[in-house]
Amino acid sequence: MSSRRVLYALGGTVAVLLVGAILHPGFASWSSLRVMLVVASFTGFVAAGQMLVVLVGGIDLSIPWVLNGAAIVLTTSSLGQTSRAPLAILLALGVGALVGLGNGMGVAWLGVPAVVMTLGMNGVMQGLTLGLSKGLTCASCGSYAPEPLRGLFDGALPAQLFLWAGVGLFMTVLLTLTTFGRRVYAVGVNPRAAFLSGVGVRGVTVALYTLSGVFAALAGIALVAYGGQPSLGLGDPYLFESIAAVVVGGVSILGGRGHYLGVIAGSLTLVAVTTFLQAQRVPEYGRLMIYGLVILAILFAYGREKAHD
Amino acid sequence: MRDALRRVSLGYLVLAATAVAYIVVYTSRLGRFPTSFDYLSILNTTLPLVFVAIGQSLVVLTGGIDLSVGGMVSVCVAVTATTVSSSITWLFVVLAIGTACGALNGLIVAYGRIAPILTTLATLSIFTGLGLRVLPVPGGSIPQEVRLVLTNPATPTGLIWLGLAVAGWLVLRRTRFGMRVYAIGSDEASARAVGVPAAAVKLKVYALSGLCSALAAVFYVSTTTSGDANAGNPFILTSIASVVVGGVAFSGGRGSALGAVAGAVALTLVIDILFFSGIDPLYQSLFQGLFLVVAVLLGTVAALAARRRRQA
Amino acid sequence: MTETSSMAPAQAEPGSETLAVRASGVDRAFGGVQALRDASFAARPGEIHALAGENGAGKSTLIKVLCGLIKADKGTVEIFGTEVSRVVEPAARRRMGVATAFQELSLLPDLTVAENLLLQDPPRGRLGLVQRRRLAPAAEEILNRYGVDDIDPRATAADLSVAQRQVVELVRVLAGEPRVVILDEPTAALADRQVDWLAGHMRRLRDAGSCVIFTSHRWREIESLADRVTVFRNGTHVATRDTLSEAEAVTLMSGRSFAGAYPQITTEPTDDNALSVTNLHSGRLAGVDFDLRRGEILGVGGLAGQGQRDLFLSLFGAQRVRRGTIAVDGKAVTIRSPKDAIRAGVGIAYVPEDRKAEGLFLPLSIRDNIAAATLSRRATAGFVNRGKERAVVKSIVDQLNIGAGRSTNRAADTLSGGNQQKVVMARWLLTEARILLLFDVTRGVDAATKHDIYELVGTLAAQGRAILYYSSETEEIAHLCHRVLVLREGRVAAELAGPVGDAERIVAASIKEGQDA
Amino acid sequence: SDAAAPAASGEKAGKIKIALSNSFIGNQWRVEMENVYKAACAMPPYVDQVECSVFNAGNDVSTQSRQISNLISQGVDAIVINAASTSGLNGVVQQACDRGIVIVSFDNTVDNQCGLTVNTDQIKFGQQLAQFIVDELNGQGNVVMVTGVAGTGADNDRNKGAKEVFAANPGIKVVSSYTGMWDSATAQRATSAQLPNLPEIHGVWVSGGTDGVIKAFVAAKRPMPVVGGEAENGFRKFMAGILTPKVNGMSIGQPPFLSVISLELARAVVKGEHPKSSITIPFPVATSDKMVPGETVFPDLPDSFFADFTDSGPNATVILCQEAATDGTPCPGKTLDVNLGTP
Ligand SMILES: Nc1ncnc2c1ncn2[C@@H]1O[C@H](COP(=O)(O)OP(=O)(O)OP(=O)(O)O)[C@@H](O)[C@H]1O
Ligand SMILES: Nc1ncnc2c1ncn2[C@@H]1O[C@H](COP(=O)(O)OP(=O)(O)OP(=O)(O)O)[C@@H](O)[C@H]1O
Ligand SMILES: [Mg+2]
Ligand SMILES: [Mg+2]
Repeated sequence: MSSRRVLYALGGTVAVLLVGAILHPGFASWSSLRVMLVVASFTGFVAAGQMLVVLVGGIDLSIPWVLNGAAIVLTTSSLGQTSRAPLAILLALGVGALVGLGNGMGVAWLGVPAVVMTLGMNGVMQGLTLGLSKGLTCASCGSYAPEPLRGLFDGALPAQLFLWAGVGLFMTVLLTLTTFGRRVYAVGVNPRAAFLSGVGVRGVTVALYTLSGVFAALAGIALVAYGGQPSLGLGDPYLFESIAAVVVGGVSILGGRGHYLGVIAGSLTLVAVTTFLQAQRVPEYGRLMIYGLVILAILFAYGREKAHD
Repeated sequence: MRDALRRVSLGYLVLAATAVAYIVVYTSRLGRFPTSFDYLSILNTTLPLVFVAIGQSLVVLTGGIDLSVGGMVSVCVAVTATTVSSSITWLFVVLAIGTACGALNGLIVAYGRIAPILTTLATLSIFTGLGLRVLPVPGGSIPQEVRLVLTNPATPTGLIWLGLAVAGWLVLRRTRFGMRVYAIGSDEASARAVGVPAAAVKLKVYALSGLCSALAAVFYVSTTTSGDANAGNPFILTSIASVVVGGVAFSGGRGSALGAVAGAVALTLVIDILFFSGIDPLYQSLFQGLFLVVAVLLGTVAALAARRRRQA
Repeated sequence: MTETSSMAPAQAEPGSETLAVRASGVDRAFGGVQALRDASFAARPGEIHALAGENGAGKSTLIKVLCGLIKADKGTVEIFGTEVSRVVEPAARRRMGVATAFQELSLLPDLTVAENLLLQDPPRGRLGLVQRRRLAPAAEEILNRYGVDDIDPRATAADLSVAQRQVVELVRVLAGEPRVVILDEPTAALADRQVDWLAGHMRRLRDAGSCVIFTSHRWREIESLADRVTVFRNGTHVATRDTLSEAEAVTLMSGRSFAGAYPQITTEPTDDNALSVTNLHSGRLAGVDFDLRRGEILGVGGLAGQGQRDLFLSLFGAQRVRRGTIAVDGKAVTIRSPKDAIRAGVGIAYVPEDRKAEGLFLPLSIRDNIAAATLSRRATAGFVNRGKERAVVKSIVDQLNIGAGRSTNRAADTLSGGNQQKVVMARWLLTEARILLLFDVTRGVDAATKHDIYELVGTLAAQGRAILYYSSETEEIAHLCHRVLVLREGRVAAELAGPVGDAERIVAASIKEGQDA
Repeated sequence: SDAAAPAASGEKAGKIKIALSNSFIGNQWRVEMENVYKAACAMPPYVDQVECSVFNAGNDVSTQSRQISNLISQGVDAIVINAASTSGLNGVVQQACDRGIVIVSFDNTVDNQCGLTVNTDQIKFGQQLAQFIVDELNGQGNVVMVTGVAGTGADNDRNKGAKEVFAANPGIKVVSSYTGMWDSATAQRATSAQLPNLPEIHGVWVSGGTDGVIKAFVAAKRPMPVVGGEAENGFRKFMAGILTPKVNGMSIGQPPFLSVISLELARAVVKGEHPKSSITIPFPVATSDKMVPGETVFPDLPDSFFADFTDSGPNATVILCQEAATDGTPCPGKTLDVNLGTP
């Protein structure tokens, strides 16, 4: 069932690339594909976290400023020095984990709806980020991402792509081979039954939101490495994009179904569509409308719910 | 509906709390009570959000969510600002456009069987693009007489419209359609089993949400005197926030549009509270975020307590 | 069989104009699954017509087709001679006088009892607006008219007990005094007293000339109520008879035949306590004490909603315990969650009555469903040992012969009620729990599967497991259990040595001087 | 909290109240703009003439309307506005004007004619950068346009200006045009994705996010084109050769100190020292050949920092120090002299 959706998702990607290649020669060339993959990898990271919470019927709206906060933590704590890089990375991921933990606690223990909890948390993170970095004008705010990180994007086959592959492997193994993965799907399908089967539903939920925070932070780190320095509003594009990637990837928004492989395909599809439309010099309004129509088309292809009768 | 009443009254509670807080900070800051000017401008600036929130609450009551309100408001703002000055009748065209956009959502959700959040995520992009097409650069205008009738800066005509909106809801709530909205939100399959035409009802609900967005757009243009194709975006999250603060359950079936109205006003007052309490602008969103979570937390706690009490 | 089904309507019909309901040649598939194939059915006005069949025989599907909830892929449906096959809208049927109570209750949890009862035609004032303050009184009046006085019309449906919900559902159906009443397993959740209440109304409607159709897995009810019986098997009409013995019926339904309905309890309990409960307070429970010994099947009886569910849930850690102590093998234990209960040291398992809501992960595979409670036992460093898992699941599936040797990769929702229930049982057997809490596990389960379950319970007891057994069918408790606790108002009102044999004794003990409650 | 501290402290009579209403603080330009405003307020002459306050609106028109209404209630003498929408505040601004409050809007200005504006000529911005590219390329070559946030006046005007110039030069071919959302990261991603599909590029015209565009070219190992762009410190670092490769370019910035000039205009108008007339100030322009560290480029500040927080040269509009832009603290022992030019 859900594995079929993965095939659809991949099919969707191929279709978009084919259309692109036909209407715009060279669009699907390796050189072009490579950069699209790199650009898609950022979406892929945040979508990994978004997918995990969606699997249990949740949602994470705090991604933009978790991402941005982590990015700033990375540079300000590393001060651009290679020696401090490991510490800085841990710190950045730690921030993500901490915020995710907060979201999870709020949702699982306090019973605050995910939409509200994460929306509020996004505001909190924005305030803290702006305030503590004095609007990114703090003393250490000028520092760059440490060299090794910036190397992520060099070469014919950028390390970033391997990092993404690593994330893909991690997600797939976690969800399909581990007891944790089994519990995630169980909770996603029927929390009550999962609870009565001895699954620590709250624990699982908290863990998932924490992971979501970590992945948002990871995306932040990657983006700093990419641009050399953080900027304010770095994460804004990734709120709706992460959700779109998840569902275009064939994950059921109702929870309990989906695989990360599909999400990888979804991320690439979205980037390919945008890139193609810009390459065709479609004006912004047209780009927005076609983007929406493409998502709708994909949803109609494999995003529909079971008929009632 | 006891439970619902309790949640709604919670929306009012939040409103009351924020209102008191507003008066306190205002007076302690300016050494006098708010004047009619303050109340009036609060009223007029809140109206658009109030309308969007009503529409949003209807959708949420059926267990759905409407992210496309942002796009629908943008389109309608664009059309209003570019056409109404040429002829008042365009106002009705605008309302029709909004309703049509909403109906499109409804069709896709009810008959296309695509989850509301996904449907409206896609149409949000479409409608936003449409708005940009109509009004590439901020501008346009609205006839003075329209302003004086809708959001008169001198006399509280807004109250009339607010009253009408509330009355509209109270009537709706007392139609069979109103009961059916709750029925669907409570359990769609069962609702169908007992003879509720779920698809048709949902179609209407989303269309109504579109209509509300259109109304919001008209009042937006009326208060700001002209249009902006990006006007709608802020309403996506603020309308959701209003609905939540107003005590409407995301699972659907519980809550009331009146709660959402209260929530919308409360959110506006929070802005003023932050203004007069003079917090560092950099930290502003932090407090707004906290307000949201805390308000809802109180709601869930109260609901739990209520449930406990009833079961014990 | 095809032959009987094609002949059956003929023998059933004295001319279709006098028929209340008539379906012929109906096919209906769910995905790849043929739930109904060339099914026929006919019922007259002024009769109580029972529809019997195993789980998955197609009874509910037929009923859903009859009442216009789902469309038939093929075939015709007539109501009082009017062809309605193309009308798929319960409301339209309702207007023709057809009212249905569904197996999966169709009450709206967030609405009040009153709103549920009056959703379709609420009291209106001038302007046709609903008069909300008149809802409750109107509902109260209806409930009273049907002799229901223990349900507050202002209560939210979600807060009612399963039995109360069933009653409201039935009142909702009866209220219209419909000409055709269709009740899908109406008694599954009812206590015997309420069953009699319902039977009374069914007979009244019949005598008033209505056509009453109902399904049940309790032969006793069919025997005592039905004027005629129609038997379905695997989606097809098998036979329609005026009289039918249980043995015949079971044979018709399953193609198999059985020895006596209840197996003899052969083994005796040991003397050592597996579970000792003292002064337990939780939910409606107000101080319950009892011991449960190894190898013992301890029945829990009483009217529905006397705290039985609270007892099972609290013992399993799924519900907060206010006061009292629980000791396993003489050692006091604290059970805060099902996790704690399942832990090897404690070893308690709970099999719920509502398998769809509390038991199954419907879209997941049979294997995932069965493995769910014991994942970590076959895991190394958090990784599932799939080979071992397959083996273990395979063996238990064979042991309980679930799904007639289908692949364990199939989604659980492609299984019949009976098999689904077995899947849930299998999950809990894998935990090797020494204490089993079986809560109404045979509810809505067909005769064949029921029989298998009785056997299973017997063998489990023989293995020295301690079993706490509740059933909405007092008969079962009377025959299966070594001992029976009768609960009333959250307390143990009586303890009867078993096998009690005669269910009446339990019923008597349940209502003795407690009627005022 | 430093924001309202001045307002809180000196309720001294004689001081005029001027509030800054900023639509949002979500990007660095806005931060600097606020900082220099705060700094100016803490420096003579403003420190003893003006009572300042600063407010942000989360990029939401209704929020900003609320704040302006509240400022009206507070009875401020003037409001300096950077608007969430050029059209969205007309209503409330009219009310302010009706109450005799001086309204000065800058950057994203308010349409309403009753208010004054302090701004640069956005069309000229587009033209000047485009002309620079055309000149450097001797009227021949492929050009890419990286635009800003669609639906805003500034984006529209800048593009308009650029298109005019490019259209007037048949030798110039605009081979691609896409949005960078005025954000370096977005511009970098979009550019990276586009480059493989593009021929050799000789010139890039960037409305915002310039350093991102350049980084994309570097990453793709493409020959570095002539760049006309905004005033991001990162861009300037490339122009100055602090970051490699050295980029030949022209950098024009929407100067953050527009807020300070608006402050001065508001003060002057309230005091009756200046006629009620709007001001258009010249852009601070910087080219690769004359890059002065500490003045037009700041090696130790972020790439996303806007390097034109101060004007330079003899007839500069205003001279500010680095800490004013970074910390919002006054420049040591300096009296601020804002040259409004001759109206
Ligand atoms: N919505 C559905 N989707 C898929 N299969 C279904 C659905 N509803 C029923 N079925 C299948 O169709 C067959 C007939 O089901 P039905 O519920 O009619 O049997 P039944 O006689 O009512 O069984 P029971 O006695 O358990 O109620 C069964 O195999 C059932 O699992
Ligand atoms: N919910 C469902 N979805 C899809 N298919 C179903 C569903 N329920 C039952 N089926 C299929 O419908 C067919 C007939 O239903 P039925 O319940 O008789 O199956 P079954 O395995 O024969 O049950 P039993 O052995 O208890 O009679 C079966 O093949 C079953 O797999
Ligand atoms: Mg059934
Ligand atoms: Mg069968």
